[in-house]
Amino acid sequence: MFTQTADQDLLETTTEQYLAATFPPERIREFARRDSTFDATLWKRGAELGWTTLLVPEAAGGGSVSGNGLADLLAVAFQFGRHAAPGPLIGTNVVAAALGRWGSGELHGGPLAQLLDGDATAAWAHAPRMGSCASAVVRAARSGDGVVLDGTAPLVESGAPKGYLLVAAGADEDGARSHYLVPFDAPGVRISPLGGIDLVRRHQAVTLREVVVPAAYRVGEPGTADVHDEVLLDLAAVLQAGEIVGAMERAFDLTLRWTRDRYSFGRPLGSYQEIKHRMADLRTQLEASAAVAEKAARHVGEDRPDARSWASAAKAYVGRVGPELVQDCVQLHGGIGVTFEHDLHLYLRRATLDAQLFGTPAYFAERVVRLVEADMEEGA
Amino acid sequence: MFTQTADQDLLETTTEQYLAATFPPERIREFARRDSTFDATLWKRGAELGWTTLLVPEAAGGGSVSGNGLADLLAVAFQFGRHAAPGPLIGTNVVAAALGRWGSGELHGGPLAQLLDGDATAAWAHAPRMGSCASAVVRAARSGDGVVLDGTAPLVESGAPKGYLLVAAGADEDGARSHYLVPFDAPGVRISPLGGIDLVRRHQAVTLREVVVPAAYRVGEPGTADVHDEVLLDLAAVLQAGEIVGAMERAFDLTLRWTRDRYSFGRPLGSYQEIKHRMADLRTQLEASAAVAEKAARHVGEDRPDARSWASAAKAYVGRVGPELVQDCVQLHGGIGVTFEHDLHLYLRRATLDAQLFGTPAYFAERVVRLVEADMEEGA
Amino acid sequence: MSAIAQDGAALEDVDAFAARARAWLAENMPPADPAKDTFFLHAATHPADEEVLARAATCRELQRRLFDGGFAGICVPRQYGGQELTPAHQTAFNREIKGYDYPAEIQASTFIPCMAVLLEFGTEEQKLRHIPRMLRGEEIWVQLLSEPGGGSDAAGAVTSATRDGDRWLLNGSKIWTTSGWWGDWALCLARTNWDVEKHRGLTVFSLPMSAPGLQIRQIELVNGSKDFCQEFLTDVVVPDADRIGDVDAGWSVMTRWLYHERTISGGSPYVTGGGNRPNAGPYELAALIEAARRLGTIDDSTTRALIGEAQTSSLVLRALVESVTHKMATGSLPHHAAAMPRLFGGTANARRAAIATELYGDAGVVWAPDDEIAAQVGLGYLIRQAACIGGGTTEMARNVIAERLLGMPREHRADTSAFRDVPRGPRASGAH
Amino acid sequence: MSAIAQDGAALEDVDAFAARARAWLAENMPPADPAKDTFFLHAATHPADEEVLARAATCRELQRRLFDGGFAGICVPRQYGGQELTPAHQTAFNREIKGYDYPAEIQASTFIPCMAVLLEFGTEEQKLRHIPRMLRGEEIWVQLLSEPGGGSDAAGAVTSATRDGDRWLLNGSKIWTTSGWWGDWALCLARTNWDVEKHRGLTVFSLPMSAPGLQIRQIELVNGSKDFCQEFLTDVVVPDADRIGDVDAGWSVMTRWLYHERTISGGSPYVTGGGNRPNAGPYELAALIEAARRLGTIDDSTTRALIGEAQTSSLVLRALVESVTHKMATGSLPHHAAAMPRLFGGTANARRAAIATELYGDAGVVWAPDDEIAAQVGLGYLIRQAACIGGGTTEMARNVIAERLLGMPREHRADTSAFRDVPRGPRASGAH
Repeated sequence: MFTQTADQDLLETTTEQYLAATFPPERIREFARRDSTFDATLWKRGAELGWTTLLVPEAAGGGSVSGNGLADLLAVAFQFGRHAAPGPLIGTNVVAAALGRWGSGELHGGPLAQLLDGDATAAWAHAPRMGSCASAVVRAARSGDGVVLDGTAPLVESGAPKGYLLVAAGADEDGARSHYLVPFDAPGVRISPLGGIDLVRRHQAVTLREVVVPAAYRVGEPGTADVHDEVLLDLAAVLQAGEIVGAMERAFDLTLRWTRDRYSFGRPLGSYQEIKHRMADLRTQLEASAAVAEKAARHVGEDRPDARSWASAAKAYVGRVGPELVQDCVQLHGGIGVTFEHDLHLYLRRATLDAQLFGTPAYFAERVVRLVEADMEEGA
Repeated sequence: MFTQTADQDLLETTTEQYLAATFPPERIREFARRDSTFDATLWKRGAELGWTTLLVPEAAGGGSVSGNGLADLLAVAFQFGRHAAPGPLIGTNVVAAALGRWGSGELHGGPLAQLLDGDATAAWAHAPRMGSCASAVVRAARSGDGVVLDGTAPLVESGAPKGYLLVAAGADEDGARSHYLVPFDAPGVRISPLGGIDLVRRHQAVTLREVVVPAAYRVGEPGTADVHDEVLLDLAAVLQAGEIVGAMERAFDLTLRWTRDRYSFGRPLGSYQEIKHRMADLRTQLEASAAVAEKAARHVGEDRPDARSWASAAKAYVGRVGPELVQDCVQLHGGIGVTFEHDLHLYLRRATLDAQLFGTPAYFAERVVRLVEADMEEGA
Repeated sequence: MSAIAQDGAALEDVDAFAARARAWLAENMPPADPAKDTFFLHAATHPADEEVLARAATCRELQRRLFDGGFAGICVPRQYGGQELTPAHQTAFNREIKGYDYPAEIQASTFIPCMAVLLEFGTEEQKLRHIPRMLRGEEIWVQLLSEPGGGSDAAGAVTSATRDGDRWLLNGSKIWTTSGWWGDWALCLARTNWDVEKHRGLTVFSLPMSAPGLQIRQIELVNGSKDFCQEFLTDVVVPDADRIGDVDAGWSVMTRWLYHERTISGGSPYVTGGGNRPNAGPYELAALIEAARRLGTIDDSTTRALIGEAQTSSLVLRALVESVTHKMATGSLPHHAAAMPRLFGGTANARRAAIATELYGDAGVVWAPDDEIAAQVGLGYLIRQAACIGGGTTEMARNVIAERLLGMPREHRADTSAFRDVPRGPRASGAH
Repeated sequence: MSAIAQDGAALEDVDAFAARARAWLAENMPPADPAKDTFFLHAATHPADEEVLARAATCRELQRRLFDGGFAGICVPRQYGGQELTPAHQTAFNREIKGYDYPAEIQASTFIPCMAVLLEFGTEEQKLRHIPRMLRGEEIWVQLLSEPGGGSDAAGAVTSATRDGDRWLLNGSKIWTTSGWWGDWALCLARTNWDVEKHRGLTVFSLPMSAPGLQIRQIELVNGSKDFCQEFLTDVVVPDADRIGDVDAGWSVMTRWLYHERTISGGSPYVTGGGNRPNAGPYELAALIEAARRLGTIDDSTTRALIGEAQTSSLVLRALVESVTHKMATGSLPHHAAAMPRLFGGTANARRAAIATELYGDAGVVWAPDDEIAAQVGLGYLIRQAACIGGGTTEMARNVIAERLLGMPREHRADTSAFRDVPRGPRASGAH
């Protein structure tokens, strides 16, 4: 769907081949019955394909294939969406990006290297919301050489047994917060699994009780967490949009084939004009979604001044039309489309999950307006 | 469109015949070029048909044909919508209802009698809004036997030269307000005409500068204006819904005929399935709009406990789908549908005006929620 | 108010009947639990098979109580175990039974369409054999109608019935059979002639769901529901005595079958209750408002607009159903007008699921294991199109409105030749 | 970077050309007024006829300046008054001219499609006669293409051309002619053969808009605009020498005509500028935000959602146009893909008008006489479907996407017999 360099095409193709072979739909349904969907070997192989390094500067051990690592990763996310694949792709990459940009040397040598190698995964505790209910609330206090963290992160992604959580914490609720990296196996970290809509991408609630992390596990200068969360949110929004576009593409493709193969009253379903026009609408939405996701990946990946508007528009638009497109595909399939054994719901689940986590489409539409207002202030 | 008694059918038929003869579309377009669209003779004749008495108790000189005057008037409003007819139908009836219910004997004998006879018309200054900008703001102060009014009503309907304004005014802005009836020809009343979307239903801004009205021109007990405005708003909402349904019905009808008569690529437009399905959607919206308007008229007209929810739902729904239905009719007509000489825009203008005045559809959706919340409070 | 029955005996006055029913119900029937919502598609924590069977047993028992009390089959002739009263009596009874538990889940498909079809097309022997058992709760009937390749085209059935002496051999597959796995008997549509236009080669049969060669598979839906079944018929033997209606005249049976099926929304004299409004779960207005309060978004105008939209459209649907029902009854709208509430209801229900998902945000896609209402929002969203598919798609409703109500030109049909030659596409034979 | 012209002379280097253009423009062309929006449909206070004529005169004069400066017809052969340079030169010039006023309003239809069609299909004599005048701003050309009964079906033209010796008599009516009342010449599609399939009986002619028998009527649109015209042709005489292309071969001309018309969104070597983004009036994001502030609703989340939607969809449209243009240029999408941005743009623009109306509330339907922006909101809403109609309806775009891009089955056509026998419906002859 995207205009890419030959190297990006290669990355996408190898990812596609690996996911198609590893996670055919029957496998996804089978995974769904398991308690844990993380497979260390499979993830490690993904890391070898390049899934974890793209947002990390070369100096920190990463590297992109085109100079714009986010644009590279967009193709990987797209394929994750097309296969509704398990694996903490977005969280791990977002946290790796944070560590690569703002992490200490100690973090680069330890956790970041593990993330890049596929030996560990990471989750990001940020969960922006429209309402007055905060998401993660964590307090930080100094204690000798380390920092003591107390609080909860009620909705974070599950991953490898060896994992890290990037969480913002402040001395008091309104004060400037800093990012800390918390190993999930640190004493005082309590995890409880959550239910959810996606069959294979799982989530959990995390409680921190007097969890001590070394001072070097602060990520970025003190008080920068809120600003950095916004930067990371741009990355997450683009990657989610990429996954959703993948889910849309696969659902659309299945449906186009269905309209050819399925006959109704002696005619192919696709010969009915109403069906044709709906497919035309869906195709246009798919193209528009791919276009804005790609544009956002370009602008955010290149740190352009209007990058945040593009990232927000991408999530606002793709997050809104993506699940609706898949629902229309379900409708066009009729009864079979709401059965567990048909594949469509795999893509509906993924598109819906991505649309709602890390800020809803409505949240990003609001963010677009805030950005315009800020521009007007500056202009005035 | 409505299920009616024989008397209601008769009222509707005579109204229909009169409007069709008096206000054919060409006449509406001709009226549009005039400064004033009010014709005293024509309005007087309407009053004789029964347009002005239906919301007024018999004791006050009014009378309904079915026992539910609002349901009777719904049919008249429907025909006004079908003909995009001029004339201050809604304002006059709402103010007559207020005078009939809460007005003094002096008001009954004078202004109300004039309204019922068609010798005068009336406007209602209420204009509820979602935002923080108030509409009419008027201060009232006692002065001897009378009351002095100062302030503005920035958006009220135009009508007969002999006319009245029903406006809420209080001693201070937040205080309990009372309704007053202000003759447009009272000294200190200044009127400036406004532009607008409807060709024949006109509006004006009103400024009151030390306007003195007799104490008997207060309508209702002191401090009842806000409660009464809500009651009147139910009436206005139902009547606007009725007009919009009329505009929808006419636009739909024109379009259904168009899909029969118009050929495209050798086939009638109406043989294309996409067109058929859109017409099916529009027909369903039309039926649903008529149904909820009728139900609201029944419940409000009979003062049932859930009347306000029905009135609000009617305006919220019909106000939202009405103009969109007409726009879809425009689309189905193609270029001809956006020309001044085609009739469609007459109905688009009327539907849009009604949808936005006296509270937008969004305002009424919000009102629906407030009513549910109030029920929950009571239940708790 | 009194009337004379066909046999000349005076019928019980409706008011007296109602009073008698009122007293009997208070004595004999348990109260309804409005929160119980076992059989509805939007339930997230779907009942286990045992729970379904337990409920079925309760239904059988409640039906038996009605029978014993003299309130089963109110409009069914006495010789088949009914009361031989009028629709007015049934309507009165349905009014009285509000607030009581009753065998709601077996009204369809046992009484409509199955019993109704038997009454119209069954032989005397068939009626005497089955209808009393139905009324006593001993036979639950299901519909073997839809087929995997069939979609909206009921007349395109390819399940075949081949004559073999005085019996028939049925082969093929049926799908979307509600209660298929716990029903006792079925009506089944099959093709008996492939050399005529599709409507003219169909025949209706009745058969026990335990018939040899009939294999039943529960279908899991995306929300975990396993109510629907698919059946595979391999040389299933049906005696000719169990045929319903004439050979190749199945479509005239089907016309009534489909008519009776549609009366589930009102108007059938054979249905008890119809009644206790099911709890809409997370979509109840109060539930939406409480959720918004919990999420801290109740003062947000976008959230309020969503809630207002949900409530508005549920009120409009109510008004539309009432108005269209009334207009059809008085003849000011043809019966095809029923497609309008179907279309409106389907899209409104689908939209309602989207509204809840938007309102819940991330709380509607990930939830604590014990947060059943959030799970209902999430799974309800996944299954939402069922509201626009089941019982005839919204697309078919639009066709009906356009062609039958508005008189717009009919779609070009490519299936008017001998059914054998009708194109059925590359995937017509497979399950999907 | 240099190239060799067809006649062997070295072409000016593009960079050098751009530098020369830059200097010349600074010297000779007036700056653009971005607020000026004279010719766009959403303007509420539509220009009076005199204003339109004044602007047309300015366009003629600016075009003449370009011609005199050696910058008109950059890709047009020298013998017809052009510069005979490459599309790269035109592109460079279009880059340089940004920020200047230029004769934007006569690029279409004078240069595309009219001049482009003449270049491809005109006789040498026709080209020598008209193209230099076009380039000097002396001949403004319009398109006599659509017909009152025609809708989306360009090939269904019923305006007839009947041979009469070495001249033709044209009879019929054309509609939706932009600038019809102030243009000088026109291309006109007419039917010359009624006994063949519709595409095979058409011929293209050229004629002066002042021709006897050609009656022009301005059409008033709902927002007061009178840009479009309808023409009535009664025995209009056209010499055979003014025919463009072969008799009955009009559809091959039309294919290119329609192609060139579409290049208005980019890709034509014959268009100058293409350029200064018109002010979107009340739909500018800043204007929407200011309106919400004025109305006291800027903190209301519903209002903010509307504004966010408007901005989001304008960004998405931009991304879509860029992406599809690029994919078509590189061949990864066929040229039919252009129907996608057309569809998205049409619906997005219509929705934008609805958003503004919702945001303004009562202030968007009634306004103070001097409140031009509110009037634009109101009248813009009335005319909003023009965005989904003009330049090919969104319905046609959906057909193209489904049939051409997705390869879905083509619609059944009832117009494949001799055109004389094609059903045209009861109202085909009237204007409407």
